Amino acid sequence: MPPRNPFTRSAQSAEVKPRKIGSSLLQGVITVIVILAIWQCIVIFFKMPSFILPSPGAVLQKLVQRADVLVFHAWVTMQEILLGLLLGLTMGLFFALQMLLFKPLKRWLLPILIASQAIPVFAIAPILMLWLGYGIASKVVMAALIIFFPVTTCCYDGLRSTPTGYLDLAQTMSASRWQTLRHIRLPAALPTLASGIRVAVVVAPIGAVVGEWVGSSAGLGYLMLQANARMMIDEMFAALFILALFSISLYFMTDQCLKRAIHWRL
Amino acid sequence: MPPRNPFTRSAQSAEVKPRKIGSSLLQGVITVIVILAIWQCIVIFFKMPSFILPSPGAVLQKLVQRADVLVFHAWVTMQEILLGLLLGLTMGLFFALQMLLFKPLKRWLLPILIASQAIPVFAIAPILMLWLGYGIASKVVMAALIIFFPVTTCCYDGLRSTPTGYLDLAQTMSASRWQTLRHIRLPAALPTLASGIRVAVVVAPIGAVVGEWVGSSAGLGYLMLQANARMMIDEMFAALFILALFSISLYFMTDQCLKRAIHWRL
Amino acid sequence: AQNKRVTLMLDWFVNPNHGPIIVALQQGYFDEQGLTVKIQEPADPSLPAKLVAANKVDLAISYQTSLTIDVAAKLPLIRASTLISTPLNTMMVLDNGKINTLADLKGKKIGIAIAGNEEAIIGTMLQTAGVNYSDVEIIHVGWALSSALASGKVDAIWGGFRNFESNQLAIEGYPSKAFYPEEHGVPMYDELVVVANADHYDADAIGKFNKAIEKATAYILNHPKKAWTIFVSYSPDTLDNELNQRAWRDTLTRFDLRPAAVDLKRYDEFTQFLFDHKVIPFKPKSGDFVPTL
Amino acid sequence: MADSVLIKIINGALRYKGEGQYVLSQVNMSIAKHQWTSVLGKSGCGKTSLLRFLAGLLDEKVDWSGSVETPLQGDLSQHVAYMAQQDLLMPWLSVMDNVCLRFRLSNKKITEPEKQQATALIEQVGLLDKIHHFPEQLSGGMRQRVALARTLMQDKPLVLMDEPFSALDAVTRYQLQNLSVTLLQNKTIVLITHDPQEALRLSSKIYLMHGQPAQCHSFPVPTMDVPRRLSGEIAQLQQQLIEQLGKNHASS
Amino acid sequence: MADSVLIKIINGALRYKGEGQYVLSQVNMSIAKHQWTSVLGKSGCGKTSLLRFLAGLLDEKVDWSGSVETPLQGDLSQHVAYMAQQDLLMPWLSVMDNVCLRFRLSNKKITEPEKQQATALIEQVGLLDKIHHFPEQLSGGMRQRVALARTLMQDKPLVLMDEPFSALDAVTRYQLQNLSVTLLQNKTIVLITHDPQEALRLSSKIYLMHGQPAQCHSFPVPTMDVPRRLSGEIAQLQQQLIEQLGKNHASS
Ligand SMILES: Nc1ncnc2c1ncn2[C@@H]1O[C@H](COP(=O)(O)OP(=O)(O)OP(=O)(O)O)[C@@H](O)[C@H]1O
Ligand SMILES: Nc1ncnc2c1ncn2[C@@H]1O[C@H](COP(=O)(O)OP(=O)(O)OP(=O)(O)O)[C@@H](O)[C@H]1O
Ligand SMILES: [Mg+2]
Ligand SMILES: [Mg+2]
Repeated sequence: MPPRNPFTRSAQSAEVKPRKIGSSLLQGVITVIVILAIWQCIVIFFKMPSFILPSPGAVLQKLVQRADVLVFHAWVTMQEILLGLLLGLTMGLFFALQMLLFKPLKRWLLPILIASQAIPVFAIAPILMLWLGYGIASKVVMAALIIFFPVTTCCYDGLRSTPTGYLDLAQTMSASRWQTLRHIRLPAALPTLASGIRVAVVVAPIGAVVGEWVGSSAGLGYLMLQANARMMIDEMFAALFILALFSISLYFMTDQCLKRAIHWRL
Repeated sequence: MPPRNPFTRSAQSAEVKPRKIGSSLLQGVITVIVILAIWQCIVIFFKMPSFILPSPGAVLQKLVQRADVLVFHAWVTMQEILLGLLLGLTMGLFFALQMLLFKPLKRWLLPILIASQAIPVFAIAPILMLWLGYGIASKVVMAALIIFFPVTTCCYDGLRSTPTGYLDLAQTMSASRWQTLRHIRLPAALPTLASGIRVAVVVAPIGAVVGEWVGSSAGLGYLMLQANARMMIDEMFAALFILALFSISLYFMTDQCLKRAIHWRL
Repeated sequence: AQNKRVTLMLDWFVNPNHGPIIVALQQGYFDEQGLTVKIQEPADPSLPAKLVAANKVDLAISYQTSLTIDVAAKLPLIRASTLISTPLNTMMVLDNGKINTLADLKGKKIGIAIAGNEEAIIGTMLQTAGVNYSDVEIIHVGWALSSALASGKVDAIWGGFRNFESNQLAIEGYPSKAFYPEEHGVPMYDELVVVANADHYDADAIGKFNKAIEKATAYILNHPKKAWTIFVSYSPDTLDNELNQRAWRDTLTRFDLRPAAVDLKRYDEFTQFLFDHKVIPFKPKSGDFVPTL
Repeated sequence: MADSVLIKIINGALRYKGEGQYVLSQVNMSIAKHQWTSVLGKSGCGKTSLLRFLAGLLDEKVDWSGSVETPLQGDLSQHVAYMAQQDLLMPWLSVMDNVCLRFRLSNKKITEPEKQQATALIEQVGLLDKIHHFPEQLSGGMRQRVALARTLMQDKPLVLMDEPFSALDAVTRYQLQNLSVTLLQNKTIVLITHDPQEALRLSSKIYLMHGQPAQCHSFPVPTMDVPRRLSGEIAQLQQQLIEQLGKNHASS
Repeated sequence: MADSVLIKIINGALRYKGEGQYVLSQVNMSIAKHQWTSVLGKSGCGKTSLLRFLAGLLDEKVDWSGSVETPLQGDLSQHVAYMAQQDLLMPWLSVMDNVCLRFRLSNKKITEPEKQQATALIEQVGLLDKIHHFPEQLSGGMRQRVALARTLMQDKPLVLMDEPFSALDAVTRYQLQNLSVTLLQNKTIVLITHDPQEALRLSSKIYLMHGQPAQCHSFPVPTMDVPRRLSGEIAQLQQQLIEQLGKNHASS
């Protein structure tokens, strides 16, 4: 028979089998090129002066030329990002569980979490610095701080919208709260939680960079400030470019894992 | 019979009937007090010098004393936030639909969206200035930019994980893509989408503030920077306080609406 | 006749350093010259120069150090006038007997807000005390210069203004000591200059602008008290506080009496200095970016 | 004759992608126009798969060989109304809206007579008092009845029903069978059921599926018009049918 | 006697919160220990509600009046194994893991003999070849069988089954009924079914629910031990039962 509505099909197959690593690598390459192309277009059509938006060419050149420096700073930031992710995800999960398990606690906890999101870092920079110093801690915390709210929200919403039937079943099997959580709610929440994680890995890098502005002696954020101060805009964009690469590759790696992990549908 | 596992119960009732406005107002008040209390404790126990973290008392005083100024700037920022939310949510929904409807497009679009998230605003501040100028536009765009990724992600993940049975049904009713989207996928995605919206309303204010750093002559962000530059830290925290209030009240208002709107479970 | 419209972007929010401009504005000196000056305040000091170079604003306040770096980076900028003709940056330490000479900074932490010239200037200053740049730990503390010092997280800060941070610390109860770059091997430079676009600048307008602030500067020196009230009247609720009052007092003596005056040699020396310390890849000729209008 | 056959399946074989063994092989069926055709078979033998395939829901999930002939124009699945084994009620729609889902999904605006038709249908399945309730407030059988009503609201020439009465008590079931027969006149129905009596009451043709992979054989039925009343003959046939099913079961 | 009654419901009345009318009223039941008790009734009359209530799943969803007496210690729901009308299989667990869900949910580590028991059970419900498949790869009947196996894995004194065989063909149903009877010896079973024959085969006591709000009356059954083979007597009883159901249906 002739193929039918391709819509549902594609949507299904998306879930059914995760894409091959190879193709996703290819995709990565393609997209980098696309981004560069768009960038170039902007430079050309908007007649951007190079000290505001340098051309990709110039930036790539810097990328090669200053590879050693960039790699060093990138490595520093990378560590901050990964640790930040670790901390942020655990925090997010933890808070979500807290709010779920101790309902009253939610009323008190939630607003504080929210407030923590609404505060621009520069305002509390001195405090952060006072408590966390200029080491890696402040960046990790910033990265964690910036991601843990999306994680908490998605995780919490996922956990509390478990199909009631499953919960009933668990109840008749006289499962403890913890067991129900671990074996019913958590798996059932994974798809929603996944969204949270996807967002997290993308915004974590910016958290780290912001942390580096608060205070640092290395890292891509530091490098950017330096380059900017010295009007080496192309170098700044080289750093920016790496940062974007981090986010993108982190996203697609996570995406692959999540797709593999979540093979079912509710 | 004696009550059973309170866990599933509380979780259920949460969905079943949304809390009364009154109680949630009360809650709001309580939590504000809580925050102030914690704040005071920090000040006392960490012996914070007032130029790093002023006492709530001092801030509240400023709050009253400079009410007129604060209200003015708050009003400006409020507009930016709301417009930003509007723009960001529509953008998020729009991109999610794009990626869903035109699968190939996703490969190209997504990485660009991600990159847009990974770029610290200060780096592209001049560009924004060139394009958006000094007016409200830049702030609205910033707010939108910062929220639309969580929205896109949650929306997209929600839309593509519709229970296959529903899609099959739609298909046998030979529904068009659009109809399936509108009447099956969208409602089914609402719970996940809700998470995205919750995150959005909370982070939108900071987006507006960040936008105000790019360049502005009014708004809470402007006020903060100025106060900070003049070492009027208590005034800065007064602005901060209002900003946090925005986020919190926005969150709870949205939460109420969403709870009302989403009365079912998949 | 129809007034010329001029947009001027400050380097930061209005503060005593901008005294002459504000006074000129309040006193209508610009009007007298047939100028309508529109003031904008950025949140990021590196933004204004770029916008001038992009011909988005007519004039911007920048620093000679930055200007030199920018010009060396091929930004089409010129110095239009000088606002404050001595350095304001200082190396600041707490006045608690711990650090009495630059030599004491060996192995200590120095907090900075990155401006791109730290290595050159701090390095030079330390050299005069026989300390190597590599012997100190440089930390970017961004938004928290003075609180970093006050809270003891760093032993010294570079980049604080002698007329501002010092007072700020004093008010908070942290008396500080300052080491001045010009006294420790760093050539003299203009702290605050006004820059214009090299390709599109309007010499006539700049001339009028300079005239206006020259008059304002004179007025300030003649009537410090009155000038203060005029300055504050620009925005009473934000400007009228003790910090600004103190800063005003310390800034009076530093306003350039001849904003239009050009001293090419002075500029060349500083350019040489930056070049020697590899802050800039080549030496732009001061004649090119410090035109005599 | 050829004209009176709506669907002819020849040597159909079906295997789920990734699965080793075929679910169906050498399935030959001819589904007569405007008639009820019943399919019986052991649980898990492939009835639903066959139906889902006809409804065009398995295209990229299975490997299919064999041919499906039909006089219907274009894509078969466009002419199908499918009632799945699980009542797929939208939890966010009331009973009424679920029954009228078809109108939401095709851009058509719902007209007054159609509204009345829907209400009447809901009444006939005995849920008038639940018309504004939501699915989670309904009992299992009620949900199934709503699904039935929803299917009856679609008018497509070919109606595929997968155990539509399984969750109903004998009496309700009996009533709804009659209702379906009346409402589905001059439509072609393929009915999956586990209830021999049901098959014998309603269908003018019965296929038994058995074996692994499953084939299907037709089971002779008298040529009275449906719904048949339970006569001695029917009772006898029922006995045979059950025995036949038993044999198949043992054999596979 | 009193001792041989496991649950005694006296004047039970049940109403869903927010709903106007009662679903059950004046329900009196006594469920005999180690026996099968069947509940039949029109679709939507309140069977599932009653069962869910006994399983303690409705506590904060319904208003209940009346008393439930039981010799069992503490909370009744702790002694219950409940098989719902919908097979609630976890989509992320394989058949094996679904059957062994109980062990995941109680901190107990699963022992080797228990593993073997599970495997045996899966074989007995005829799904050995699907043991590592996931629910979405199973047919409706298969899913129900997995749910049955899962229920049989729990050993609780009281087993509540809501139409456990509804999606199965006659033969498979017959086999699984026998299986259940053997495996559930000296357990107390409450069985909801729409199949009079099933009720008569298995249960030592039958309740018919009817009316709105529903009451229930017991239907006399012979005192042979289950599973009964279909004799003339049973056939006769079945006829009576069907008629009775028909009457109730008409009356309500
Ligand atoms: N969650 C609920 N909220 C409100 N009413 C409900 C709810 N669940 C069931 N009801 C109502 O209670 C009545 C009995 O439902 P129940 O599921 O017990 O019927 P049943 O006897 O199991 O029917 P069936 O044989 O079709 O499963 C029905 O009228 C139904 O509408
Ligand atoms: N999505 C799937 N992927 C793999 N195998 C499947 C899938 N769906 C069904 N099967 C297999 O196909 C066979 C037939 O399934 P089907 O649902 O057609 O049986 P059925 O005749 O409908 O059984 P029942 O009467 O129990 O509903 C079963 O062995 C089942 O395991
Ligand atoms: Mg089936
Ligand atoms: Mg029921």
